[in-house]
Amino acid sequence: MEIKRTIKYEADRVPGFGRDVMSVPGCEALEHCIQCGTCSGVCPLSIYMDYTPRQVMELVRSDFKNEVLQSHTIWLCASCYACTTECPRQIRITDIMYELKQRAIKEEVYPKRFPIPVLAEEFTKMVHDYGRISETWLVTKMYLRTNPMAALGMAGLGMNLMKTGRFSLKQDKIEHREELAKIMEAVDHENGKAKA
Amino acid sequence: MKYAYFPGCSLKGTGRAYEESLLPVMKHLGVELQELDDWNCCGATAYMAVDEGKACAAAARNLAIAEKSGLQQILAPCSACYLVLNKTQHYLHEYPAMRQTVSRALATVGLRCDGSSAVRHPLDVLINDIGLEAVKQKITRPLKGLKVAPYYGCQIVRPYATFDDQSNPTTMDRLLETLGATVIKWPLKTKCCGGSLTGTLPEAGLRLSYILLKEAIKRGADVIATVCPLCQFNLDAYHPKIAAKWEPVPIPTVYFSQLMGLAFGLPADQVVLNRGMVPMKPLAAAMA
Amino acid sequence: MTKEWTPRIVAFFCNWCTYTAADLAGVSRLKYASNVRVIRLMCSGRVDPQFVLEALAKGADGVLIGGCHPGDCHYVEGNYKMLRRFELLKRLLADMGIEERRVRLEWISAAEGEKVKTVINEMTEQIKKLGPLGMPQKFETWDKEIEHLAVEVQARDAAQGPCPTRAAQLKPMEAVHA
Amino acid sequence: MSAKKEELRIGFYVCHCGHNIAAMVDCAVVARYVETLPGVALSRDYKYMCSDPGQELIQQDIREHRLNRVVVASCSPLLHEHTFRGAVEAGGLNPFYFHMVNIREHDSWVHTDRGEATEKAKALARAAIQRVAHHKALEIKKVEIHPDVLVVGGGIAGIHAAMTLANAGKKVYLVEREPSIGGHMAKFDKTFPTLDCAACILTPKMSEVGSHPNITLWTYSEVTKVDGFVGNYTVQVKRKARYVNEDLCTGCQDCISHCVFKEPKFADDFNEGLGKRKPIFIPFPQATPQAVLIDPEVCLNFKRNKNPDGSPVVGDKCKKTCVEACGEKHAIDFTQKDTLQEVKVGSIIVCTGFKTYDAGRSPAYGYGNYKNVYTALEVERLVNASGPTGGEVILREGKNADGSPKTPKSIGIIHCVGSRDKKTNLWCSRVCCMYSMKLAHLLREHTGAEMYNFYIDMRTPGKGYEEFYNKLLEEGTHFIRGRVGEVTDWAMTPEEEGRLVIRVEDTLAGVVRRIPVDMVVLATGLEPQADAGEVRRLFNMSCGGDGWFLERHPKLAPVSTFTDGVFLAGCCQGPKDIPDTVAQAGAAAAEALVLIDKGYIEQEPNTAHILEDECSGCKSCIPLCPYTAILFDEGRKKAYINEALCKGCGTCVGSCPSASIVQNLFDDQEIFSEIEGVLAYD
Amino acid sequence: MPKPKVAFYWCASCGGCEETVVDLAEDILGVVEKVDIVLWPVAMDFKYKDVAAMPDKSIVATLLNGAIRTSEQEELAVLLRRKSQYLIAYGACAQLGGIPALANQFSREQILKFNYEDCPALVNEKKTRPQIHFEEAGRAPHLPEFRNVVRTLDQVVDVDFYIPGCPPTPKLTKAAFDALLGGKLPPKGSVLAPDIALCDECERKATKPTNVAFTEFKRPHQALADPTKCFLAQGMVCMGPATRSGCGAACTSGNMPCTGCFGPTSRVRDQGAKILSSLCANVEAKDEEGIRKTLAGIPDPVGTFYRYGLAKSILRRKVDLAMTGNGH
Repeated sequence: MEIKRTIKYEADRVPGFGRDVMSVPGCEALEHCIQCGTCSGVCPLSIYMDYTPRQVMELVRSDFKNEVLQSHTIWLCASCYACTTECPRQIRITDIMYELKQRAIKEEVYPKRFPIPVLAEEFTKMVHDYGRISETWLVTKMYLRTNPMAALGMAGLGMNLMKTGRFSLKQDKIEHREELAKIMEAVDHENGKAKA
Repeated sequence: MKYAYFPGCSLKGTGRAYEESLLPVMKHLGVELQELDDWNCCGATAYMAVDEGKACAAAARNLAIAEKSGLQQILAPCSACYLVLNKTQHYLHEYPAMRQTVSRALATVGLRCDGSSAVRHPLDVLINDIGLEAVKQKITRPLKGLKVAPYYGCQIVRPYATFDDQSNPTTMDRLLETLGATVIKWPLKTKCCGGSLTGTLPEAGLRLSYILLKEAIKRGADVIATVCPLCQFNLDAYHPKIAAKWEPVPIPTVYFSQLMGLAFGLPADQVVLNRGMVPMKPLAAAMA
Repeated sequence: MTKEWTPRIVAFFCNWCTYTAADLAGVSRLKYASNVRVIRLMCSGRVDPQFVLEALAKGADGVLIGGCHPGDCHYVEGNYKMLRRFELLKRLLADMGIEERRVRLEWISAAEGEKVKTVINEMTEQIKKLGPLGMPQKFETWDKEIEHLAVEVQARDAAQGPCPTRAAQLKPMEAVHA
Repeated sequence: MSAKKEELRIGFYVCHCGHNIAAMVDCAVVARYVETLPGVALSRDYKYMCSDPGQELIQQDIREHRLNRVVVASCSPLLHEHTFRGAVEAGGLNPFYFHMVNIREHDSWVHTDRGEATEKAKALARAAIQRVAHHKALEIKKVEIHPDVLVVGGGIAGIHAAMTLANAGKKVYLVEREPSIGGHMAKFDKTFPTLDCAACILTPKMSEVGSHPNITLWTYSEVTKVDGFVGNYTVQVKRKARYVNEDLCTGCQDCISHCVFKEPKFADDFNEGLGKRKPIFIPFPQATPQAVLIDPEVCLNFKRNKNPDGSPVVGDKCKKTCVEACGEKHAIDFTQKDTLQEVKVGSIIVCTGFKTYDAGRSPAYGYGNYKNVYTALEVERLVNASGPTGGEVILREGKNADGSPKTPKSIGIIHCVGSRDKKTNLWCSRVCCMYSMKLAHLLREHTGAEMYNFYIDMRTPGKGYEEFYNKLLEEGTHFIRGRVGEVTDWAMTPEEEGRLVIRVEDTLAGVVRRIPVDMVVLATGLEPQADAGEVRRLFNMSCGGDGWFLERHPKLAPVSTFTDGVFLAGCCQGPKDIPDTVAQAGAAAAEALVLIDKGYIEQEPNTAHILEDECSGCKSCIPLCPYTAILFDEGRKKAYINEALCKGCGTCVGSCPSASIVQNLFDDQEIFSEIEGVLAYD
Repeated sequence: MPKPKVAFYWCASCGGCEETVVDLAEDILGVVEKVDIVLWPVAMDFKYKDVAAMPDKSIVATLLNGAIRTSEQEELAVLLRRKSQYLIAYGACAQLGGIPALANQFSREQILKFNYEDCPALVNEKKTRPQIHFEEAGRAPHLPEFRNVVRTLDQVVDVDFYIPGCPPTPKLTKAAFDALLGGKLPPKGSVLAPDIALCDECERKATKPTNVAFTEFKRPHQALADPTKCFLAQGMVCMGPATRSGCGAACTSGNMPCTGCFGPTSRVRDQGAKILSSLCANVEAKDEEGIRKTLAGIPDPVGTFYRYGLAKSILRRKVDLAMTGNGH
């Protein structure tokens, strides 16, 4: 039997983290959380999570930044918004999850070789480069970065897609890619992240 | 009636059956759709997870293009596009800081988005603009005897849509009843299909699709009708894997627009049942 | 002035709803900007447009009128009467060059302590953006062009005896009245 | 004008209110500042002005320093204006030579910068000093109080208030909308935490009301109009036609058994629709008055169309077996019409109660969709021995193995349905935790089922309440801390097949659970009555943002309203349990007794009057008065105000185009100087 | 015994007030008999220096009409104040600012630009504006300066009495002379007219019902007014209820609503605010939309309610107007 100490010291907290998250648009209502568990109760994926959504809410509010950003929970959120709709305190839990994902990516603390953040990154990159998504290429890239062997398991699916005429290797692009790039750059600039 | 049309990436890719069936149906109903000029990806759920500001700006570029076109209404059939474009509208209205960032970013390329256009879903347009009476008039082959499980998925009614009830939407039910189909009552019509998790985390994602398919069969449905390219993909494409993991749950999933095409008696190449991986036998039987 | 300028707002609150709501805000220890001075009236219907003008002329940068919600007036419909006056008063003020946002009519029920706070803070912010109205200073500036009159008169007075301007009194007058 | 004005000698007092004011306002600075203002003879700061020594100080100063005006800067005038006016009067000055400055609620309690708060106090004080110079000596008006009382609503609150007053020898009109008094309490089976039978404790009180010589009981009636003011209300009551003469009906119910409908066929409201009744019926066995009534919507003797006055058309199709059964009593009268009655009362007690939250508004819990989802009120009737099933808990849907109607083996009770939710009602309904436990106990007693209670927080703050919780824990009731996500009927496992599944996070265990049950009970919260808005207007009361009637002060005047002579009791003011309701009803009755026994009420002399010589007779003011207190003297061609009718709103004053109307205490001069005063800071 | 000296002077005015003096008709003879007119530029030839040479307070009363707009008017006001025992603001312009004070809605620059550049009826190719210094042929006369603000007389010098009206009535004028000569003057600062609103003497008063509720406002040119019925009862803005009486209800007798030239009663600080309060409170609509619709019938509240009283109103002048310095 392996035993593990689970005590939390004040030093484990990152004071201000909770307030900081709550200051982001869409995340304000978190301060009203009464820990009722409705979010977990309606979440279709809560059964796989290391912390239930309710626990994530409390960890955020109590400034346990590391626990939250390293949790699987935020990557398991499928953005179905069931929690947001049902929350009796109208906390936009889905949007808080988005915010936590962003922070985890920025701080590079998400679980390595975990396909979800990789997919998100590749997706974003593809939007930057081409303005549109080619699902085939996106999935291929994700598998190459996370688990190349699993890609082989997808071969059957690829065949079926081809049979039904839904498989395409063409990368769709928009005409004014430079326009989109400029907008993105401007957003960075606005947010004080101008390219060095 | 004329709308700006935002197809989104999926409707040009794996979800092409949605566009291929929706466009003829809308045309048949006298609705003119004008595809947005040089639209870009809405950002979907993935972009929001990386950078909210950029996600909004990317989506807002589409809104700005629509505003420039002079068309006040944007038709967004894909659930993710519909949600993201709507969410962007909300953010622009509710958060002045976001509005400022986005409008300054758009201004660098001479675009302007004042959030004046309305993002609409085809179900909303069919029920509220066109009306079921007009739909009824076009029916030549009522879907008598076809038992359909209406599946709305998550993102079209939650959290921004106002055209239907968030917990118990009924617009598609009413549409299907108008088409002559028997609508199956089931409690899963807004449950998650697994979304992108079917690809990234099959254990969790596929299980959700499996539950949906199994329950639809259990309740006696012949076919599942959906409004979202990702839902359709998840419920259609993974049958071999689901069968291997749990049990075979053979039931086809089609877009509501395909059922409309059938009922309108449109030619096969405008109903594109051939795009489905699960055999469409029940449909054929019902039609016979 | 060493301190940062803060707007002066005069508020006319009805006794039954808004004044009570402001009391509630106090009892609830809500915090709001300290630049509002509340004058209690029995009903928003008592608010004479002269009060609003007088407050502005005497140095208020904004005027807030608080009454019961429509249909809730303790005196049946006093608040409607204020609403009607307010509609035209706003236009009149606009024509006189006073920004619409300086004068505000709000329905705040006795239970809405929170709204007192929000409205006052919001209004304070809005008026901060508009800057001072400063009517007393304006009057002074306007009358600068006739300041010399007083000086001239004074100079002549020194030479020839007093000539009253507005402020001074004429002695023989009183004899006549008596 | 020319009369020599008495020299102004104002006394100013700034109160520390312990630390309440002094912590944020530098009282000494304020006092020193005011001392410099013209007309101020004396300026002091003092720890507690409202204390006896504080009041004594004012009186002494008036005498010793010949003060002729007094200003006190302390708390809200709504709280202590009366106190200080009393002190001023005791000092030998007219009480209206006084003005009060609110530097607590409007200053020290709401600001955070001591410098700014002190500046504000100075400005407000200066305004009062300038204002009080214009004050005039006024006389207090006395209004006589009519000794009769109207009690609106015949639930436990109304019953108790009416009984208290009647026992004190006062005449009471008790008006109830339903055909019987009793309210929600009459529907309950047992009451928590003592588990005494609701009917056993309520029925005796109901019949006492029915027979009390001092109580005029009007059931099936509604108040339609209220005119007048404290001491002198004229109330119009609509008495709906029951088609049975209450005075002649003995309650024998022969008519019911002889009705042409052999079996009860129509949904029975008292049993929450779980039972059936006939067109002629008595709401429930213990109903008071013991008189039947006829539902014209379903009675065969009425046609489905309406007369122009809205009353149903009497037909002649039915055999009228009821009339036959009634025999010589002749109690049944198909020609009865709604009537309007008018009564004069001096005070009114409003006890209009609550309604329960409509569970259909929370679709996730499946009420209306799944038959075996019940509301708590339905379960009260279901477990009641005189209920539709005779106290047997049988489900709406399903069969036992032996083919008999299904009895539940496991039951889930969901707390807080519609409560503590921003999308529905944010408040805690206060009684649901306790009644949910009561129902858990009763259901277990009746069925032996496994009981699950799903709660967010257990709230048991009452005498014997926590002990009751303990008892339930001992009984083996499962308490799961978690707000239920959904109630559904799709099965994941064999034991879930054919049952209702509750999906919930067990937040204390930290896991998500699926719990199959046979019956779900929704502990719906309490809401203001649907027509609370109209009722509020009728009695000129206020509502809080949540819709409950607003008390005059949450602590110190919990049963008074902002309208003198109108009092509140029971759940119409906010959710509460039976003991609190009864206590409040007693308090409201006592408040009414105070008015009646004193015989008169003193009225603020803030009325308006027209300056005779100055009025041009333009009539602009006349339509503005909501009390028609302004009249036109055709002889002198001028308007005049009947001060007995004037309530002092000042609307006519603010509107008089030639400023020829003056309001006591709120004269133009007084307000102009207040404006100048608050703005004259540097 | 020498006859008491009396002076008449005019500033920014139309001349109507002077007409009233003439309109005293035969009564003027009575007046002239009793007084010695020492200054009356409109009728008699006196020079500034004649007045300046008089000893202080040697004039018993000066009736000054017109608002004060120029430096010259200011100077005369000061001079006459000095020379007179009683300075009487004569007529609406001197008392309230009058019609000229409507110009307080515009800046000096706006006024000069319009009148010397933009006015369509103007020929002024060089866009020459009035000058205060001007040199030609070795002469450099000082000309009056056009001020930024129109003022009432009492905003410039101390005033003893006011005779209201546009123009004042001969009756009030004569009564004032009688009081003056008979030594029966009211307290200083009084308006020499009844302190009661116009309705008191308006014949239409009886026709006003006690339940007027306005659903629309009509302007005089938009409807044919019933010659006997109260204008307000006909939905026409009449300033009568907010205006001092004493004119004998001249306008309403002539089938025109009162426009307020007599100014407010003594208890009112702002005539416009008061009539606004009264009219609006009696609008029938309760919803903002309905209220707005009804009040749309008063398109220019400033021009309507302050037709004569803008300079004397609480705000005096449009508040955001620029002030320009001396020299045009």
